[in-house]
Formats: sequence, structure tokens, C-alpha cells
Amino acid sequence: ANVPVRMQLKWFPQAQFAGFFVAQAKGFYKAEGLDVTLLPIGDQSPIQTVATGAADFGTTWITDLLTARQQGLPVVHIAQLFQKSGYTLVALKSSGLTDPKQFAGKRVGVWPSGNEYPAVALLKKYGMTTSLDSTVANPSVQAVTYPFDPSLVFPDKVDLVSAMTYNEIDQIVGLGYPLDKLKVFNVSDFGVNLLEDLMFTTQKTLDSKNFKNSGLSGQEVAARLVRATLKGWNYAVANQKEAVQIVLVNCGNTCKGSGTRSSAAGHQTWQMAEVAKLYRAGQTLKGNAGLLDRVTYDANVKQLMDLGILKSAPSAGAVTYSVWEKATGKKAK
Amino acid sequence: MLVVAAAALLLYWPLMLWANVGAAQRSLNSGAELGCATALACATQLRNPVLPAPAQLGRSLQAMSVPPLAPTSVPYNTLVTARETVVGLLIASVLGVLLAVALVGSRAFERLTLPWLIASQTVPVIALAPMLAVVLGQYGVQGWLPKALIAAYIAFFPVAVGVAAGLRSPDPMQEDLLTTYRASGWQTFWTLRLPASLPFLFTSLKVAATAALIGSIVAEISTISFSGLGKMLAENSRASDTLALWVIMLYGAGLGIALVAVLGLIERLVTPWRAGQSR
Amino acid sequence: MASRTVALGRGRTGRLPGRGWLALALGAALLLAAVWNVWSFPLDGVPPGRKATSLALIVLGLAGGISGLAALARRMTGLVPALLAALLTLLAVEGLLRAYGVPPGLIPTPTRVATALYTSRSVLLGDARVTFVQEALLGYLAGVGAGIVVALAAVRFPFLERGALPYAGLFASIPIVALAPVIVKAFGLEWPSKAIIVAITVFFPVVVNVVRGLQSASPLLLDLMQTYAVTPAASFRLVRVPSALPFLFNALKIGATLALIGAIVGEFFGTTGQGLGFRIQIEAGRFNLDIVWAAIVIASVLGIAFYGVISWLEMRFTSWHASRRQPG
Amino acid sequence: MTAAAPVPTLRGTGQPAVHLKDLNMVFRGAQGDTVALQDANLDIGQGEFISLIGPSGCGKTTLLRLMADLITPTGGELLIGGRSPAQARQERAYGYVFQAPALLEWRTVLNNVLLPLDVMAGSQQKMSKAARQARAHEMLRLVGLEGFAGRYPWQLSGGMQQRVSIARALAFDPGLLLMDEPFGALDEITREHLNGELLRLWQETGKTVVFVTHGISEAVFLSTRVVVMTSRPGKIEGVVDIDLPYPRNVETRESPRFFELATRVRELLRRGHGFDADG
Amino acid sequence: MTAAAPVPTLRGTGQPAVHLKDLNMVFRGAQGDTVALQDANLDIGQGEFISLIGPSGCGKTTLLRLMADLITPTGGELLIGGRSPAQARQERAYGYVFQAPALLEWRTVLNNVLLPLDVMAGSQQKMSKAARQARAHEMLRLVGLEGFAGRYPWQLSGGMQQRVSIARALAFDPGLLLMDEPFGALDEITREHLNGELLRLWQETGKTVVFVTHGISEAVFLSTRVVVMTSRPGKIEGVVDIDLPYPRNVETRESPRFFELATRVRELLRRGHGFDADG
Ligand SMILES: Nc1ncnc2c1ncn2[C@@H]1O[C@H](COP(=O)(O)OP(=O)(O)OP(=O)(O)O)[C@@H](O)[C@H]1O
Ligand SMILES: Nc1ncnc2c1ncn2[C@@H]1O[C@H](COP(=O)(O)OP(=O)(O)OP(=O)(O)O)[C@@H](O)[C@H]1O
Ligand SMILES: Cc1ncc(C[n+]2csc(CCO)c2C)c(N)n1
Ligand SMILES: [Mg+2]
Ligand SMILES: [Mg+2]
Repeated sequence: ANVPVRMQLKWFPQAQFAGFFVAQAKGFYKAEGLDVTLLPIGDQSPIQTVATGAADFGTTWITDLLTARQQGLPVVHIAQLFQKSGYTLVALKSSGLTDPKQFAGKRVGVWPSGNEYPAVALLKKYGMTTSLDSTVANPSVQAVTYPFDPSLVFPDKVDLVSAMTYNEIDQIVGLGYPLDKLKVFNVSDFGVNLLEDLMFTTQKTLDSKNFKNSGLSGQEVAARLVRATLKGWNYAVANQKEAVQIVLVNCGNTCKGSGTRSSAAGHQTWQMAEVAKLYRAGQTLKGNAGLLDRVTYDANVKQLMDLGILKSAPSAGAVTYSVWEKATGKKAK
Repeated sequence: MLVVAAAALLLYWPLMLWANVGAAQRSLNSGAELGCATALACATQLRNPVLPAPAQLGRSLQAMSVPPLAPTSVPYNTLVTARETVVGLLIASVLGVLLAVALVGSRAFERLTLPWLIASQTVPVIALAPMLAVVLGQYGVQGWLPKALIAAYIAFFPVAVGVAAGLRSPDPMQEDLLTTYRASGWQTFWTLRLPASLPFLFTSLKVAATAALIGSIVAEISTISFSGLGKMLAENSRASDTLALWVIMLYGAGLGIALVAVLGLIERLVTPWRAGQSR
Repeated sequence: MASRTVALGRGRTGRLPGRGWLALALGAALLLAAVWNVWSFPLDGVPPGRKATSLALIVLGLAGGISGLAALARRMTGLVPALLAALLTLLAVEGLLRAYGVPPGLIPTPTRVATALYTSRSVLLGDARVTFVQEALLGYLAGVGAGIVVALAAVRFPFLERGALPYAGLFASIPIVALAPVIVKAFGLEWPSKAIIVAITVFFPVVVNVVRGLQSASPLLLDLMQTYAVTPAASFRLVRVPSALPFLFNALKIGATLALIGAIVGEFFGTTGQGLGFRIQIEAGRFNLDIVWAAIVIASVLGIAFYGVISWLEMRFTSWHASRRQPG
Repeated sequence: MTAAAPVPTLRGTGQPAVHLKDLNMVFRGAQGDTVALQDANLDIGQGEFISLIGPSGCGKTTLLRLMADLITPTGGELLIGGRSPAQARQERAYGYVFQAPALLEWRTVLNNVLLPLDVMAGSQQKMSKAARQARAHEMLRLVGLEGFAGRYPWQLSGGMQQRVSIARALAFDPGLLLMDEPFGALDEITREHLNGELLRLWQETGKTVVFVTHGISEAVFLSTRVVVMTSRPGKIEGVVDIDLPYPRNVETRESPRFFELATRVRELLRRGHGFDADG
Repeated sequence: MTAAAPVPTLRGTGQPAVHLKDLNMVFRGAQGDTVALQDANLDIGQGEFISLIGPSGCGKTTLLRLMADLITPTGGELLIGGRSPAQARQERAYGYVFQAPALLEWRTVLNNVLLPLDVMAGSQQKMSKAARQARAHEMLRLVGLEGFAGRYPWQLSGGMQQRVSIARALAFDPGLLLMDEPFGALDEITREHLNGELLRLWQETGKTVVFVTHGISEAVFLSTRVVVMTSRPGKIEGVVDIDLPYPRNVETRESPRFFELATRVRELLRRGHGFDADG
């Protein structure tokens, strides 16, 4: 029988997770002897479900992983899917903003719950402070928190709004602001490249000799999962139309865009194209899909320590390359 | 009732126009392409109206209601939420009544626990629900049951407070009467306190019903869910689909009213002596 | 009347308070020992032997402490018994969390929460001011005021009771969480939108209870007012309003707990960077659960205090009510 | 009694104080209708003192409630001083002492007596606050409760509560007094004392009194006429004219004529008493 | 009356049914203390019929409530059949008719009468459901309310409610009857009828009765002894032995001895009446 594995996604079903859905639909997991359940989630962190054992593996962002680790949750990075950050800040072109230096005195809308770091890091890099930092007396930027719907605040309540290249930008377009009316600040273009969707699990799972009495070790299950998932991603990125069809089967109302872009198929097609860009970057281009780029990782850690979000460098156990090596048969350099 | 409804409708139209014209104007000023020329023209066809125009709402309502039992349609999801709410309310009623009995019966119990019962209600569920769901998930409690439990968590308190007041409401002379019968605490409870508390019970159950509904929706939003009004709210909120939010809200309100109406019906059946007595 | 307060609990023998204190102190000491036993170990480094000892101590300590408390609570009034109960619980939780090595990113120990309360006090107090004073309190007052007015109108004008009360129900049955985004969108991200959410939350219990209370007035007393041919307004003031007070206070108490939740939930739908709800959300994202729980503790304490104030007012204004008479 | 400012009475209007013609009252209920009053005919002149006497449940209270415009007859004619009961009530033409004390439990004894004065202050008459206080105290003295002004109703015995309610009805000096067994809960001495006070008050002020009682001798002693009713359906069985001379006092109670009249009433009562028939 | 299964009575224990020694009751209050009973001394033998008579507010109800263990004396000794009042209450040794009807508004008339039987069923006696029903109907017939079994209390007149409460107290056939003005709200005919019934009942069953009344002739007609009380502070003014022969009937009421005794009681009452002194 196949080994039952629960995989916690970072959000509702959408093309952001195309690789997982494709791997499942195409039988890549089955081929590895795994019976994978993909779990959706709302506003909470996937760390919680994995750390408590409600799920076995998860996908999340690097900041989430490292802050959790700092608070004693024994979670371990096993593979890096997106090699590049898709986080942006969006303004109206008519606002005249062209450079992050001009953000001082503006209002910026960000998502709370640990999703605000890229914006904070960008501002910090340009010497600005935000009202999110309660220790600062006169913050140079007024930050506003809001749930993920940009129309709640944009454009009348904030000057800049956080948006993922693959999701919110298309939502904003749907509200009646075509791309040529928008000024998009890609944080990765400005030296902030906090890594996003990665795979992780707990130390306990990795250490287990006999994962759920399957006869396989935790390492082995992790390696098989990563291998099949990367296969799924490679297939999805190469066959985006088909991947979108597979995703659409899995989403109820979660896949639609907004306003003029409200068709689910249209929105997911856009999203697939955008996440493909994030996947096909960095180490992936060097033939090492799924590998965490050490240089970027070290830069991320430094940035988070500068921000005061990490008090000390994470222990070596925060990341393991052995799973990726086992999955790909390559050696991580 | 119809007159009031008509008056409300008449008031709604100008209110809607007033609210939306401002939003439309701001959008137009910021260069949005709304597909309409003037703010007034846009007011009834905004994709993100502050208040939806009746025609817009009607269209969305129809679109989201058929086929009624499809997993993506609102009626089906309303039923899912209804189940969580009703089960939650049942749990809350049992728990609330038991707590009320304990509170009225024992001063010691009241002193030890009442402050913490109150405290439990001041803990924001929306912060607690995810943790609770995760903990329950560990033990395999998943799906609609955790939502019902969270609904019960919010709803038990109004029941407990109201029933406790009701249990204390009998006329002192009636209590004396039962004392002269050497009625056991249990008998006094069944023959006197419980019937005397019924009007209070139903008043609080009506409040608890809406609380439970809020609880199950919050739970759906903040824990893993595959169906229910809360899940629909969350996903449509992310998609900026304001009209869908309004349709879901209408169904939610309908569910709330239906619950309260059913309770009213049960109340009339259970307290027949009140029929015709009120003036 | 002698039997009023103990009708359900008659026939139990009280124990000596001295023995109660003794049992309580013993229980607390055992719990302290349990905590001490596993205090200085890293999360995953508690030796199994120590873990077992602490667990045993916790079970014993809780049993002793609770039995002592139960005896004491029969005599003591006020918050003291509840606080003692909380102290025991906290000690037990501290011991358990430490014995099992639960990471603070999952559940922080009470001592960590206490530390966070102290170190982050100025931030948290600022948050509490926004959430409690501006959002909860103002919203509460507005909601209660509106609720009373609507209830008065509904009972005063029967056509409203039949015509408008169902709509009040409709309005109130809209779950706040569904309403919150709409309200935030219409009224902005600042505190007024949250106050409005609170007002709506509090409104419904007030209307339901006050209508019920106004209708609970004794028919005989209403007849009496008829014979005086007083205006309906006077009859209201003289008979219906006093009869409704116990019901009103019921609603006020429920509203007191709902108000804070409403404000905090409202903050989940957008803020300008202050408030307990905002703090909970932002710090939960950083796994600083000690600050999250510190904020929750502050919300609870405020909620209880608010509830206490309402209870005190209730005692002052309904001292005549049968349920408050001193036993003869 | 002269401390009170004038209040509209029925004196001198030339109309009978109360006029009943074929008056009917039927209560409809789930377990069948109850004929509480059938074809009652009666005229009460200005300044008369009428006692209603009859078996328990024969419709005495019902008749008083009809006169007070608390219920509306299902048939027949009823005029109070030539006007409809509703109009009379609006003019505060009568004071009503209920069968039960009907005190406001949140007011002290004094404030209960002040109630009608407070309520009516400023409408027709201008009675200063001090005058009202004085009046209330005077009434409390009249019923022997001067020392209990500051107590709450639940601290009083049953008879004391009833006396507070009498003081309250007298306080505003109405032209027509409707009294439903006002002295029922009082001992004979207090009762005789209050009988004397009431009689004096009635003679001095020329009020019209309709007085329900179960005491035959009380009825005979006080009244100008005694109306005897029968039970189910409630009917007027007969009217006994009381031609005892004034002033009436202890001797009156011992006169042969008194006994004669009392016996007449008793016989009428016995005749109309369906006790064994329908019990 | 023989339908009822045996219930513990006080007969044959050799102890006085009620024994008071220097009994005191003081109510403490914010407006000062009220001495409701001062140094009361009295022994009531098994099977006696004692009437308590006295001015309104003199402490009659208080005395009854003391005997019933509803309040605890502030001083002195009180024994019921040689045991403490608490113990007597535990043994359901007495039935209590309150001054107000104290009916449960959610129970029909029949179910109100069934109340004590339901409460006590299964504890000492095994009375079948049918037997209890029969018993309740019998009691309703006794008080003339057979036809009203299915009504709710609010549909009855004041006197009818009081009769229901009498039927309820008699239903479980207690050995000691404490009755607080049970016939106060009844007309004389009904009252005399019920006087006769009560007397018959008492003679047949040998119950001890403590009976509060304001009716002097009622007290004399019914009692073996009449206890006259004085008001504030409540004291026992005197005790009148009633040596009228049995069977007592209409002739008894007209005998010279009856008038003699009634006059004695009236004088004692007048003597102890502080009406004008403290009024
Ligand atoms: N609201 C009501 N609904 C139904 N029946 C009623 C109602 N009020 C009174 N009745 C019936 O009407 C009849 C007369 O009642 P009423 O109260 O007038 O009697 P009463 O003469 O005052 O008796 P009592 O001397 O016992 O007070 C009774 O049979 C009673 O059951
Ligand atoms: N709960 C109480 N608190 C304070 N005072 C009380 C209380 N109950 C009774 N009293 C007082 O005790 C005295 C005796 O009251 P009680 O009810 O025994 O009189 P009673 O003889 O039954 O009078 P009545 O014939 O009017 O019913 C009264 O002065 C009364 O005000
Ligand atoms: C739709 C969506 N909303 C929230 C999250 C979690 N998260 C935090 S920021 C951000 C960008 C939105 O896509 C995301 C995704 C998610 N993964 N997808
Ligand atoms: Mg009556
Ligand atoms: Mg009394």
C-alpha cells in the first residue's frame, strides 16, 4: 500500500501550487509509493499544522520558517521551490512615485501575520521606519494592515499596496487599473529577495526510522515527496495550459480573479505564467530545481537579523540539503 | 411589516446612490477604467460597490443560488453552516444550562469559575480558533465538528447567564412552598426553577443562536474548511467580489432569522401557559 | 427566603477554613516543586525520570489545591477564590509545558507570558487604549443606546414591533465577520469602523432583552397606570422601565464580553497599526506567542473589569429585585 | 381631607354616576367561553355608596374592571357619569383599589403612595412637592402605617401592603372610588376602624363608592345599597336598600334593623349561590 | 379522605404538636429592626385546632413561617412534635397554605393540586398515578372547582386561586396544617361551607391545625383555642379556650355561648390593638 502523506499548502488551491496538483493528478506521487493529501489553509501559518502533527510536510515562506525556528519549533527546510521573491508594492502611475526613496511620508498597505516583512525590509534598506515597529517614535511610513483583498484599501486609503506578481496585481487590474496605469515595485529588483514557497518538515519526521509504520525512513519519504513534487513543477512549468486545467479541477470559488478579470481560468493562467517565472530562476536555471541557494539564504538571514526579526543566526539544523541530495542524486555545493 | 419594508427600500435607493457615487468618483479620479462615463452612471454598476444596487444584487443572488446543491452555490454552503450552528447551539444549550445550574446551586462554584467563564468570552475567538482547530486536528477531529465546537464556545455564555437569571427568578413564596414539601434540590429544579426560567432560556437562546452562527462562520474562516458560508466569505473576500459577499451575507442573515424563528416556534409550544396571557 | 441561595446545594457540610488553607498551600507547594524540578532544562532535554516526577507532583498538587479551594470558596467572596484557582492552574500549566518541552512558539509558558506582559507593557497599554477606550467602549455605548431606543420604540409602537423588529433581527443576524469587511470599506481603517462593528454586535442582545423586559411588566401594574390615565410615556417610565432593568443588565453583561471581541475581530480586517487585535495578528506571524497571549490576557482582564463594573451598577439599580433580597 | 386640591368629580353633572344596561361580558378561551357577567342592569346615583357582594368568581372584579375601562364589554351599555368609561378614565374620574396590593416593588411605601400624585402633578392641578409629601404622609397615617414610610413592599405583611394600596387610591381624592375587597386581608378591629374612616370620608366629600366585599355586615354598615350577585353566569340577583340612619356607629351595628338587613342580604346571597350545584 | 395513603402525622408521639418557649423573631433592616415576635410562649396539643388572630402586621405569618422552618428564630425554643422545625419539615409533617395563592403559573389548576403528590411520590408512599389524579380531583371538588381543572391560574378569580391553594395543601394529607388566612378572599357562604368541610376533615382525621384568620366568628366556630396577638412588638395577648360542643353547626353559631366567646376574643383583640397608638 502507498504511504499516506499529508502535505500542507500555504493557501487555498490555486496555480501558486500547480506543481503539487500536477504531481498528484499525473500520478507522480503514486509512482513514488506515496498517497499524498494536499491540505489547503486560510490565514494561518502552515508551521502550526506541521509542528503539531496535523500535517507531515508543508510549504511556506523563509521568514515564517526561521522565526518559528527561533521560537523553538523544530522545523527544517528541505527544498526551495521558488527561487525568487514575487512580492511587490504597487502604486498608481499618477502618484508620480518612481523610486522607493520617495516612500517617506506615504501610506503603505501590507498583509499582517508575518507577510509584512518584504515591505519592511525594503523600507529599511532605504533608511525608513514603519509604524509596524512599535518602538519607533516617528515612523517615516504609515503602515496599514488589511486582509488580502486590495480593493479594501487601494487606491483611496493607501498610496502603495502589497501585491504578489501572480495574484494581486491581476486583481488590481480587474478593478479597472490596467498595468499601464500602475507602477509596480518588485522588491527583488531592489535587493530584497526574501525567499518564498519552500518545502519543510519537522526534525522528528526526518529522524523517524519507520515513518508511520511504512517501513520507510522519514528521510526517504521526504526525498520521494520532493522528487515527485519537482517532477510535478517541471511538468507544470513546461505544460502550463494543462497545469491550469488540473488546478481548476481542484478549486471551488478560490481561483477567480476580480472585476473584469473574474474568470477563474483567465486568472489562473496569469498566475501560472507568473509563478513559472519565480520557479524558473536562480538554481533552477542551473539545473538544480529545488535547491536552496546558499548565497541568497545567507543574505536573507543577514537581512532578517538587521531588521531585528531574528535575534541570532539560525542553527545549522534549520536547513538540510540531504533530502534534496537524496531526491535528485546530486551533490549540493 | 410590508409598509416598513417598503419604506426601507425607498430609503435604500438614495443611500446606495450617495454611498456609491463617492466611491465611483474617487475611482474615476484615480484613473480607473470602470466602463461608464459619470460617477452617477457608475454608481449602480460598480464592481466593488459600497452598497450594491438592487438589480446587481438580484443578478448575483440568482447566479449564486443555482443549482442550489452544487458545492459552489450559496444554498448548499448555507446548509453546511446551518448544521455546524445547530449542533453548536445544541452543545451550547446543554453546556449553558448545566453551568447555570451549577452557578445557581453552588456559591463556591460561582466564585471559583464565573470570572473565568467571563474571561473565556473576552478571548478573541478569531485568535483562538486556529489553535483550537490545530489541536483538535491532531486527534483526528476534523471537518464540521471543530466548527460546531467553536460555535458552542461562543454561544454557551449567553445561555448560562440568561438561564442562571431565570433559575433565580421564581417568586420567593413559590420557593417556600417547595421547601415545605421538602422537595429535593432536584425536584425544586424540575418543578419550579426550570419552568420559571424557560422565558429567560428562550430569550438567551435567541441571542445564542446568532452568536453560534457567528462562531461557526469565524471558525470556517480561520480554520481549514472546504465548505460553508465562512469559507465562501473568505475566498470571495480574497477575490474582491463584493457582490458575492453581499449575497453570502443575505443568506447568513436568512439563516440567523430562520434559527430565531424556529426558536420562537418552539418557545410557543413549550410555554403554552403564556399564550393569551400577555397583553 | 432562608433557602434562596442554597436551594440546590443544601445539605453539604462545610469544612474548617484552616484545613482548606492548609490543603491549598500544600497543593501550591507541590506544584511549585513540579515546576522547579524541570525548570532549567532545554526544550528537548528533560530527563524522562524528572518528567515523570513532575507529572506525579502536578496531579497530587492539583488534587490537594482544588479540594482546599473548594472548601475555602464556600466562605470567601470577591475575586480571591477565582484568582487562587487561576494561580493553581497556571502553576500546573507551567509544569506541564516544561515537563513536555513544548516550544514557546506553540504554547508559551505562563512565566514567559508574564515576562512579555512586563517588557512590552507600554506597547500593550497603548494598544489596549485604542481597542478598549476608543473602539470597544464607544461602540458599546452607541450600540446600547441604539438598542434601547429601538426596543423602546418597538414596545411603544406595536406596529414597529411587528414591522421593524424582524429587520433588527435581520440586521443582527448578519455575522459580524461578514459585515466587518463591508464596514471597514465604508468607514475606513481607523478606529470608528471598529466602534461601529462593536455597536452592531452589542445592539441585538440589548434589543431582544429590553423588549422582553419591557413586556415582562406586571399586567396589574399596567392596569394601575391605566386607571391613572397617564401618558404611555409615563407608564413606561414608572412601570415598564423598572421591570425591564434586570433584563437590560443581562444584555449589558453579555454585551460587555461581546464588545472586546467585536473590536478585536474588527481589527483583523484592517488597522492603522495599533490595537490588541492588530498586535495579536502581527506577533502571531512572528511566533511571538508570549506577546500574543499577553495581549489576550489584557483583553480578558479588561473584559472582566468591564463586566464587574456592569455587575456593580446592576446591584445598585436593581437592589429591590427579588433575586437580591437578603434572606430573612 | 381638605388639603388636597380639587380634582374633577362627578358631582353635579346630573347624570347617574354609573349606568349599566344589559351589560354582558364573555371571556373567550381555549377551554370554552366563560360568561362572567350576564345582562346586568344597574344605576348608581351621584354620591351613593354601593357594595357588590356575591360568591367567589361571580364577576365582581369583572364589573369593576369594566367600569374602570380596563376591559371592554362584549355587549350592552355602560356609562360613567354620562360619559364612556374610556372618557372617564382619561379624566381620572375614579380611583381603583385592586384585589391584590399591586405595589411597585422598586418604590418605598411612601413613594408608592406618592405615585398617583407624582403622576398627576402638573396636569390639572398644581400641588407642590411638599404638599404632595404631606398628603402622602397623611394617608399613611390614616391607614396606620406612618412608621413604615421608608420600607419596601416585601418588608410588609399582607394586610399592611393592602393598606398601602388603599392609601394610594385615596391620595389623589378621586370622585369615584372603585374598591375590590380593600379590607379583605385586615383584622376586624383595623377593618372597623377603616370602615369608620371610609364612611366619614365619603360623607364629607360626597364621593361615589363602588365597594366589593365578602363581609355582609361590612356591606350593610357602609352602603346606601347592597347589590347581590350570583355566580356563573354572573348576574345581579337583587338589590337591598339600606335605610339605616346616619351617623352610623357601633350602635348601628347592634340595631335590629341592621340584623334584618344583613339577613336579607345573606338570604339573597344564599339563594344565588350555586355552590353545590356547580362545584 | 380515605383514598390517600398514610402519611406521617404527629399523632401518638406523646409530644405537644407545637411548643414555643420565649420565642423571638427580629428582622434586621437598613431602616432599623422590626421586632415581629417577642417572647411568645405556647403549647399546642396533638389534634388541637388553634386559631391565631391579631391586628395586621402583628406577626401571625411570621409565627407560621417559623413553625414551617422557612425562617429561623432569633431567640427562644420552638419544637414541632418534639423535634426541631427543620426535622419536622424534612419529615413533611405539615402542609402550608400561604397568605397569597402562590400557584405555579405554568401548571393547570389540576397540576397545581397534583404538585405535592408528584413531589412526594416515590419517597415514602407509593401512590399510583391514577390514585394521585383521583385524589386531586377529589380535593378540587371539595373546594368547588371541579370544572376548572384544565384552566391556568391567570384565568381564575382571586378567591378561586386561593381555593386551589387550599386544595393543594390538603392533597397530601399532612398531620399538621398551617393555614394563613386561607378563606380571606372568599364570600361568606363559600367560607361557611369550607369551614364546615375543614371541621369535618379535622374531626375525621385528627389533624392538628394552626389557622390564621381575621374572622372572629370563624375562629370561635372552628377552634379548640383562639390565640390573640398584639401588634408591634408582636406578642401573645391571651388565649381563649373554646368549649363549644361538637358537632358544631348553624345552631352553634347562634348559641349564647358562641356570642360570649366571640365577645371575649373581640375584647382581647381590642385591648391589644395598638392602632391609634402607633398608627
Ligand atoms: N382573563 C380572564 N379570562 C378568562 N376568564 C376569566 C378572566 N378573568 C376572569 N375570568 C372568569 O370570570 C369569572 C368572574 O371572575 P371575577 O374575577 O370577576 O370574579 P370575582 O367575582 O371577582 O371573584 P372573587 O371574589 O373570587 O375575586 C370567573 O369565572 C373567572 O374564571
Ligand atoms: N422579611 C421581612 N423583613 C423585614 N420585616 C418584615 C419581614 N417580614 C415581615 N416583617 C415585619 O414583621 C412584622 C410582622 O409581619 P407578619 O407578616 O408576620 O404580619 P401578619 O401578622 O401576618 O400581618 P397580616 O395580617 O397583615 O398578614 C411586620 O411589621 C412586618 O413589617
Ligand atoms: C492568495 C493568498 N493569500 C494569502 C496567502 C498567504 N500569503 C501571504 S502574502 C500572500 C500573497 C497573496 O497571494 C500570500 C499568498 C497566499 N499564499 N495566497
Ligand atoms: Mg375578584
Ligand atoms: Mg400575614
